[in-house]
Amino acid sequence: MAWFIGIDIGSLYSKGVIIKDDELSAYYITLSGANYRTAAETIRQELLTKANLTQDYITDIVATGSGASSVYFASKKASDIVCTARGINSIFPSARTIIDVAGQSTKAMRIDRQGLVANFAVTEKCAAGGGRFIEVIANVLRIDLKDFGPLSLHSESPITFSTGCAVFGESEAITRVAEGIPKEDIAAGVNKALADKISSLARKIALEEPCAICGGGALNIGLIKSVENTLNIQLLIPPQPQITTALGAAITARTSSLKR
Amino acid sequence: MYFAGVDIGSTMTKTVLMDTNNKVVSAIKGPTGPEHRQLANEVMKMALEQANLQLDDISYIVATGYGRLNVPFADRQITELTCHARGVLSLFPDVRTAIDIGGQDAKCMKINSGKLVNFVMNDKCAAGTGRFLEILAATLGIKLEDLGDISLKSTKKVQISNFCTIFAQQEVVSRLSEGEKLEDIIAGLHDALASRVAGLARRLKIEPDVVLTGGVAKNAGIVKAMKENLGCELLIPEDPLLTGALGAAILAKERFSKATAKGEPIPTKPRRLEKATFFTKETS
Amino acid sequence: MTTEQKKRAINRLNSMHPLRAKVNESYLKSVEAMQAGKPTVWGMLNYYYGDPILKAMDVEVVYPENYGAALAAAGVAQSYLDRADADGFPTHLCGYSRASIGYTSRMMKELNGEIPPEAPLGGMPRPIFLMASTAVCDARYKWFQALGRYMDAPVWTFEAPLPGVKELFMEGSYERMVDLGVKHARDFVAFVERMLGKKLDWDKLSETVDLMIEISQVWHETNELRKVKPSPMHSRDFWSSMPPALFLMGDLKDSLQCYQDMYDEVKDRVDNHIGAIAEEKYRLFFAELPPWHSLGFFDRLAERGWNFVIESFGYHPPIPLDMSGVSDPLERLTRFSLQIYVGYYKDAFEKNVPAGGMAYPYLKYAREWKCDGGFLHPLISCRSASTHLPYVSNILMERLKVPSLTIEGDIVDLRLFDPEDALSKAEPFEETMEHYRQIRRQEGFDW
Amino acid sequence: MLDKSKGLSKAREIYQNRSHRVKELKAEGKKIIGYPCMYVPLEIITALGLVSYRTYGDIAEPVTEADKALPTAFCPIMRTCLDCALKAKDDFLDGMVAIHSCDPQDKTTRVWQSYISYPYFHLIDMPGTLRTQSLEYFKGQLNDFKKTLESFAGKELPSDKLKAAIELHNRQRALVRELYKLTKPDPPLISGTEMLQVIKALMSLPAAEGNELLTQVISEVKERKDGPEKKPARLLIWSSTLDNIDIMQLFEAGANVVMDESCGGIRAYRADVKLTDDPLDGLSDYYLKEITCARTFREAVFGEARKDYIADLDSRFGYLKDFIRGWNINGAILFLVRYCDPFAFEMPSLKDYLDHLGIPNTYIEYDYTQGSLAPLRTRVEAFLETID
Repeated sequence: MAWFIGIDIGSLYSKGVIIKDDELSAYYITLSGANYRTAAETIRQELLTKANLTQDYITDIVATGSGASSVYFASKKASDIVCTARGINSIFPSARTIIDVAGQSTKAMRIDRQGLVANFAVTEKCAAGGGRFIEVIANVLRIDLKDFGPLSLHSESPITFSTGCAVFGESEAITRVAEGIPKEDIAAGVNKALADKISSLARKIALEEPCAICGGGALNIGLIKSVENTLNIQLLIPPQPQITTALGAAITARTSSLKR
Repeated sequence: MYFAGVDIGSTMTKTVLMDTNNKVVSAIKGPTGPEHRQLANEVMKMALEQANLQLDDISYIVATGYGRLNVPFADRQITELTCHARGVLSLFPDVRTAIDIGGQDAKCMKINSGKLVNFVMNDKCAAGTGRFLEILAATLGIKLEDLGDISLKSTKKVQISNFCTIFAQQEVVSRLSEGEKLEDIIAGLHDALASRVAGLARRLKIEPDVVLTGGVAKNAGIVKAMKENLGCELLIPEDPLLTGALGAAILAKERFSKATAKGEPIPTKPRRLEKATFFTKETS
Repeated sequence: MTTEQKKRAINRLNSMHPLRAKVNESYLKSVEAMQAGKPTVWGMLNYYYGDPILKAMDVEVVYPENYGAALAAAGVAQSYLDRADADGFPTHLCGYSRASIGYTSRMMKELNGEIPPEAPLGGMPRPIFLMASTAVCDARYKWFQALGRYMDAPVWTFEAPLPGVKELFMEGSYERMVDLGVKHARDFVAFVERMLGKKLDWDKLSETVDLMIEISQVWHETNELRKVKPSPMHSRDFWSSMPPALFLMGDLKDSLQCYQDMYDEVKDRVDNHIGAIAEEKYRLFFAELPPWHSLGFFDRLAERGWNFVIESFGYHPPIPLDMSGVSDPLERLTRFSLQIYVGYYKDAFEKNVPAGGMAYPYLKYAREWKCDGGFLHPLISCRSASTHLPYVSNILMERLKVPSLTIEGDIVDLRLFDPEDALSKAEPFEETMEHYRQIRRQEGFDW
Repeated sequence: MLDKSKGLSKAREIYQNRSHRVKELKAEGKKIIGYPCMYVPLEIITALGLVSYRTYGDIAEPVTEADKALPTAFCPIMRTCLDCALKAKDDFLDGMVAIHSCDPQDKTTRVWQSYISYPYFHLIDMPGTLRTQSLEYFKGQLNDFKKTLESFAGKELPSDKLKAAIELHNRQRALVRELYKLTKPDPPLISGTEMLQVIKALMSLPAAEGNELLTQVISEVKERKDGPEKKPARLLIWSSTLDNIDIMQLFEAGANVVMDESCGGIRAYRADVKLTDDPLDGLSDYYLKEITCARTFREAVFGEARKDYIADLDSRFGYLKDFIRGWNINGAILFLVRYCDPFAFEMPSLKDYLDHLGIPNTYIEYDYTQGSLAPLRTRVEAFLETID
């Protein structure tokens, strides 16, 4: 019996999971905040407490994400793309394509049966291309992120943003709210804008079904529906889409220790 | 007789009332924030009260700025480019280059023999506009107006690598936690904005006198950074936020007197002191 | 990264040094030439048409597009770009063109024809005329035409016909291209004679053309040697060595010797199974221009076992062609010049790839050089080196199951290329390459 | 013969539903040949009893499919054209003929060809200069095109038939020029928007039907009482492609567009094809020399030893002088499609030339997306404010 930890330090959220052999025993999500080191330590502590273990039980720790290097206690850094692939593969072995809607950017990748990366593409670093755009607008609409998706589904006529910039999109949303345009139309407009970006990314790597979606964006049912409509496919959604990459990191830890 | 200029920017609405001798009888900078954009009528009310006038006392009203299109009480819309140029000219007759850093755009205007002759503008992305600083000031929990003085303390500015405003937010926060000095970070932000605006301005030949307007022109740090990036001196109006509205008021008077001189009917519209709207059906 | 690490990572060819040295030489020579009152011509990479003629007439040619790279490398491009902007040239234009337009603006408007003191490599002297070409992209002739705002130097635009693939094989089509080329070149000779007030020595031209062809023959064979495993020569050695063959820089007899030496060194490595990197795990091709300023990043990839075994056909010599019985040097020159594209057409036609020039060569390279992947480097302000890459990546996948990694860069804004970003994608791309190795085996490919 | 008063509304209908008529013709067994660029000699298509149809993109359609083959920093016109093709929006085409008029055109065509297999596909190569041997080469290319199209149509094309087609198309050119005469009055009798609808309709109809439409429109416009209202400025638009009335209406909100020098305007109709013994001589001469797209390298004198800048400008832009004088133009908008190198390099020189002629002008860039239109309004208005 062996335990492994995977920690994914993202631009906005940090996630960690602890697995016992091949089953998930605990996970924890927190804001990355200003200091990634602190975030990493908190996550490790929380995970150990939740799984009620001590560090000695942990065979190996792998770190990933944009802040991976801040996880000073990890034995190895792994690419987030690779980890996401492993994570989804462990949840949906049949999945051949993955769409990861993270805070800073969106990734699309194809994977093989073993969960090895078969092809991938990433959007450029602009908030309008990632999940961050949704948070910004949710904030404007003063609605909880978890309500954003369901709300958007009620829209009859989604708005079209006159700008490709998330910041201007924010102002535009504010003004439209002030002018009494229904929140759901604005929310749906955001989802549509992002879904279009995601779809062309997925087409670039010649999307192959079944296709899974993960990352914070996968919590947004409106976005999912919008992507499904644009690409005309059904998406697989993991129970905790945000921790997929961290889970993959933990799995990477396990496989590399098995090799040893 | 009185004339009015209303400048509906993306974050502020400004109104200037002027008499026939171009004397400003009232000037109001309206409530900030996109949620108040359409409240130009409120701002106009305040201006009228300040000058203690009625709407009917105003002979001609010109609306300008991002929100100029649907202003129910304006007689005519004129672009912010022309209005800024006119306003700046009235304050600095020798101006050849006017740079305006607004809330949702940055523009550079070439002025020759009293006319706007050429211009460039960025309105695609918040980086390179006033919004950039607004947002980052908020992120740092500092009042916009305090940025300048703090940044002047800086000894070595921090390079801001993220172009996207929203990612720059995260960057400055982690830079702070890495122990970078606040003033150095703010100086870095000023430089990032200034270099983008200067890059835009360089697309036109920059000739003196160069005037800088817009809210950020009150920020000593930006002015310094702009001077460094442009490599020239800058003139700043007393109230750099008002030049657009001022220009609009002057143009209102000019249109009016031109018409009366020619004995043409004054092309005023039926006025309703109601909210402006931004998003008509066809744009959404 | 320390230098000895570099040495360990990529095993550079000694024979590369004298060829690399020729680049700076040729700039200095052109400046000397001008100081000695000899005429200089600005040229556009025109795939040979004009170069040997000017060479035979002893005219120094400088290439603003190369100089654009030099300006960027020296970190002085920005001030010239700003001038081009200020003169009203749209900012989305080719970075090299904007740099050289700004340079010309400064030279002519501010220094009445004098070389700017700050100009690196001795600067580009004022030309007596400009030699443009319709090859590769529209910028190549519109750019020189635009320089007319600043200089009274006339522009000669070379025709570089580019028919469709199946269209080339229509009766008489190829011969009409040759006819166009030869007549055009003959007019060019007359033009140059008029500009220089002296006659062309046709024997010298004939000799120059033959040397050029010989050089490219040796250069071609050298690159053929790179097909073996492990590949004996890394792209970095190719890039260091390509300018003398591509731009006929310096003394051609001497260049021929240099390339011969390089062939020998590479052949020797092949015979002794010496690779260009310590342990060749992956074989890649590179498209298009490399990130000149951060070439060190190839060493870090080499440490991971990435060997770059072949690169853009646009910088490679044309596929050799039998010229026996072609007596007119202008016709040899034309057929040779056409070959840079047309050399791939027959194959492309049989394999049914309509993009004979823009994409087919990469298919050929990936197949024959047994590449596991392609490293695509689109350059924001150089569309001719970028626009075909998505298609290339697509068709490589469709036809050969060869994946490619795309990392953006630019030719003048050097900060745009982020080596760290590229390296962060190395790990997943290795998996991708492994994955398609299996797929290729399943589908009966032989690598 | 339709009611004379219906010309403009018919043009509007065709503009809105461009493929309607060719689909009818296809149902009648006609073969439809698409072409993405005005440099394709339609006379050859018409002469063989085939229907030519200009393929366009759609500004309202977000580019998605084309992303797999073309980068984003690439001619947006070609991107949307390919995108629409990949989305099978013009799946009624029996064939496609493209031409190497510019680099994006050439590259896109080759991609196009490898993703969509039409029964007929031909790519014409086109020289960049006007030299004699370039003309010879071009004639050879047109002859190759004629041959492949003949074998597709399954019949020879005798030169009298080709000459007849040339006359038919020359007639169309003459009619368009006649229509453009009606923008000379102040205010013009026909708006730039209506003109654009007519021109785009012509490119969606067989030549003969196009001529019929033009005759209707001309007589209708001559008699109309509801013409455009007078605006402070009479504009010349100079652009590569302007094929969308939303854009034209942006200009016309504050001005009368009386001359549109783009391939949605007069460019394809400015001159006539000469009737030569070998019709291909007239065709190659016209298509290489007479169409004034920036893609062609023009020079005052072949192999000149010195360059006289103004003479050079005249050789490149001289034809604009006639427009400016003849149409009494007092402002020019140089309307640049982003990433269009041939036109972009022209900007400063054309500006020099217009300044030299004393015509106020501005250069405005757009990327052929709906989103890019709103910012245009401010730029256009600001320019008009500088001239009124």
